[in-house]
Amino acid sequence: MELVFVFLIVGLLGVLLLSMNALLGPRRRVTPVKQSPFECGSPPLQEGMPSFPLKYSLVAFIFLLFDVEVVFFFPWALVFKEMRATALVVMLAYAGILAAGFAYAWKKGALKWD
Amino acid sequence: MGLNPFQAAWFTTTLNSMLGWGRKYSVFHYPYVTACCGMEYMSAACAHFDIDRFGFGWTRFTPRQSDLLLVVGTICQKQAPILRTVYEQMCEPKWVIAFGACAVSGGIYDNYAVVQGVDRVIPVDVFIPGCPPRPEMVLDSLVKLQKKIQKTDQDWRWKKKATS
Amino acid sequence: MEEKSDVLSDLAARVPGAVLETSAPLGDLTIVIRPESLFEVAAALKDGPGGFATLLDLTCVDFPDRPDRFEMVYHFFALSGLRRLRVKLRLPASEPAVASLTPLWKIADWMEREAYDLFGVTFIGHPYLRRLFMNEEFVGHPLRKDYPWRKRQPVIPLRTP
Amino acid sequence: MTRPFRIQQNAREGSLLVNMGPSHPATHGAVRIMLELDGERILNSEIEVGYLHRAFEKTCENRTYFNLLIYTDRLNYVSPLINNHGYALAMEKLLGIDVPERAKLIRVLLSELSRVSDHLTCLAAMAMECGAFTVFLYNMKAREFLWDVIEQTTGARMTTNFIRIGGVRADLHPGFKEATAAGLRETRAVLKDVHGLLDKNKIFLSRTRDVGVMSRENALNWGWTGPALRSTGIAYDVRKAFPFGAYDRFEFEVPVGERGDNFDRYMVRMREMEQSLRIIEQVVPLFERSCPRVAAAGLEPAAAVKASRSRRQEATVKLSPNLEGAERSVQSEILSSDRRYVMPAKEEAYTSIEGLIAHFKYFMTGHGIRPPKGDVYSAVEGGNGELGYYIVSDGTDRPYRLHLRGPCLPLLASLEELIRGRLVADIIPTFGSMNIILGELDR
Repeated sequence: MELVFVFLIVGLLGVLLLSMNALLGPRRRVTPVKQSPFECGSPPLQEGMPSFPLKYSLVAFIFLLFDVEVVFFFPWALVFKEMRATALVVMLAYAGILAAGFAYAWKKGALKWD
Repeated sequence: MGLNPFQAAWFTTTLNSMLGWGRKYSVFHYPYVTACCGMEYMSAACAHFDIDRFGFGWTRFTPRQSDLLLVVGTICQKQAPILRTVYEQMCEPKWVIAFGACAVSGGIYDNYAVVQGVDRVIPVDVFIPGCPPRPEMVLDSLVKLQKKIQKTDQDWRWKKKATS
Repeated sequence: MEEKSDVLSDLAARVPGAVLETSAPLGDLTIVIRPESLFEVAAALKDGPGGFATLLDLTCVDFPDRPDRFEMVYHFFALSGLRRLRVKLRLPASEPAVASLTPLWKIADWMEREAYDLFGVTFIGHPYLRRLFMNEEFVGHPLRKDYPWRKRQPVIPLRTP
Repeated sequence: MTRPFRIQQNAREGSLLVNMGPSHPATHGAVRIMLELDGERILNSEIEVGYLHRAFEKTCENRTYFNLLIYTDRLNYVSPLINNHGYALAMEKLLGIDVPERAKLIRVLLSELSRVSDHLTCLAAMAMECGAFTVFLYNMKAREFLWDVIEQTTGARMTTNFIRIGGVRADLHPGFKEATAAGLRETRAVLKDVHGLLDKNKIFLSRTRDVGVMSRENALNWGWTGPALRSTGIAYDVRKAFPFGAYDRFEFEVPVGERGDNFDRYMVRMREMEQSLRIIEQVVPLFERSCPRVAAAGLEPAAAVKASRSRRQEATVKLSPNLEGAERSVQSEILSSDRRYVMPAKEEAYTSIEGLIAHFKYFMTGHGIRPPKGDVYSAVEGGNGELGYYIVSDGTDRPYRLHLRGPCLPLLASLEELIRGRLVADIIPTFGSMNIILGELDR
């Protein structure tokens, strides 16, 4: 029964938040100059954006990889007390594989910057 | 069609004054500094005279995040298009303060190179005379701007387009 | 001033016939040279015993009523002897052009662009002769005597407040 | 469309062209740096100036010698009094008049105060742009105390036009000693803090050490002068090389760096501030000897007005010496004795017909200061380097041509060479340490 209330409140909240902008915001005046990128006020020097050097995206991928790996450490740390030895072995294997991946990336020069 | 509740004068005026109150104490300003008034702006913005007491503390150097364009110093002919672009790239609602005699009216530079006043390039809300104006005059102009912000009413999206 | 003479004598030796007049108004040593010999004189000053290693300033003065209208004024500075030298040369009104000093001093690049921008004096051999201060579409050279003081050429159409 | 810039013409394929435009916080408002980037590395850059070209030289050709003094304040607006001093010296050299003793001392005192506030502002901006916001607030606080002294005497905090042709506008304010002492104490405290904050600060060192290095020959070739040239190791200071005013009477060293990078420019400016404070300390005691009577005897102005309501007052009114052009006795100590080029004292102007005519002719167009025909170049050690005035006069009361040798032009022209091949973040400290002031660069 109280499920209905939960859905009701969440739904209302969602609708309210979505419509808040339309309700309170001022009238938007969209002009072509407003759309153009802000380059300290001076006219842009070239049309469009050239391709970004690859090294930026490479660093991002590697970071994402190891960031997700760290997420799995948290539940492991909580439950470590009960399953002492097995938890350690499992986590070592898990971290070992990822460390191997990291060493591979390092040797391949993914982290070399300039 | 009949007078729906949103159109009722009472509702919009309270909403306007509430919005005005909320806006006037947290104005993010973009210091468009070019010349000598910049020195006086520095002393006005820093610890001694401190515009942060009035809520103008946050200097944003991008027009996207600022409500107030503080035009400080002389605007030359070559600078006019830059100023116009920066003004148009600001989000509504936006205000402009002309800081110093050169921004107000070209000041002592009445020659081929200087625009005689910023209001020839963009609409200006508050003018601060003085070359350079004393920091107290700057604080006074901020208070005047706050009164103006309190009184400007919001052009609501759901309201019929009253003005052009 | 004895060292004045050795600078001039060395100059006369290296670049014969270049120096037209020499004078020292208010103590500033000044020489007037022929416009074509500017580059040799500047090179001689830079490498000569005078040791004028710095091009302090380069400017132009407009005398509309004189036959040679534009007078270019160069200030050189010798750090070793703490001496300043003013070199003047006169250019005709029709098409004022003089050799560029950018190969000798890197700062001459901007100073010549400024003289070109405000006076219209062209510099032969300048890598990138473009207006320094005014915008590209500006018509005329503002610091000439015949350019009116308040003739504005707005870059964008200005609005009446 | 405007003709494409050089950087656009020979931009390499796939490199990013971006504007570090005129209204950028680090470019002090009006310099446009066009960068060609490969990722973060700068391949090529081009600088566009002229956004603050206020036609100073054309305006001076249409103003009399006396009136254009206000324009000299706005050249290097961070140290306005040094510009006044430079212009006044150039005119006195052209006119061939000399300045009394006390006026020279007042000029040295105010110029040094202005130089310290110039360096404080420059280092404040440079440190803030490198992230040290505290240094910005400390320096601004110290500058307020120095500006109090300047405001007390000249009446304005920044645009003073106090140093006139032939001397100074008025005598020092009677309370200048305490104000100067407070200013010195405050500045010394701030300097000690900033030394502690920045000198061995790892972030500041890695941002400024060996960044923007300039060799000596290259600096001379670029025409560098002032703290930037001294940071490369060449001890050239116009106050020592061509002593003007009363500078030869005070002993002060010329601090010199060794590698010519940003950190040396920072350190030279910090040392130079201490030297300027030393000069101020040597100047202040000299004022007693030159003019023991600080305020003229007589009735207080307010008391005189109240007393004169009841009956005529015979006693002379005691006027503060800081009042402009008050009595002949005060006037003779602060303005040169050559009557042709100096405004007569108010006492003469209001009591004798000759004084009135002299006052009228001094300000009448066509009659004021009319120097002899000829040209003169005279330079002064400004905040950023050699600030030279080249004045051509044709005998009328308006300069035929007045050209300013701005020390900032060579500094900015060499920026392209200093930042080529470095990262984008290196532009900010390099630009900040050179203290580019657009007022004297664009003129």
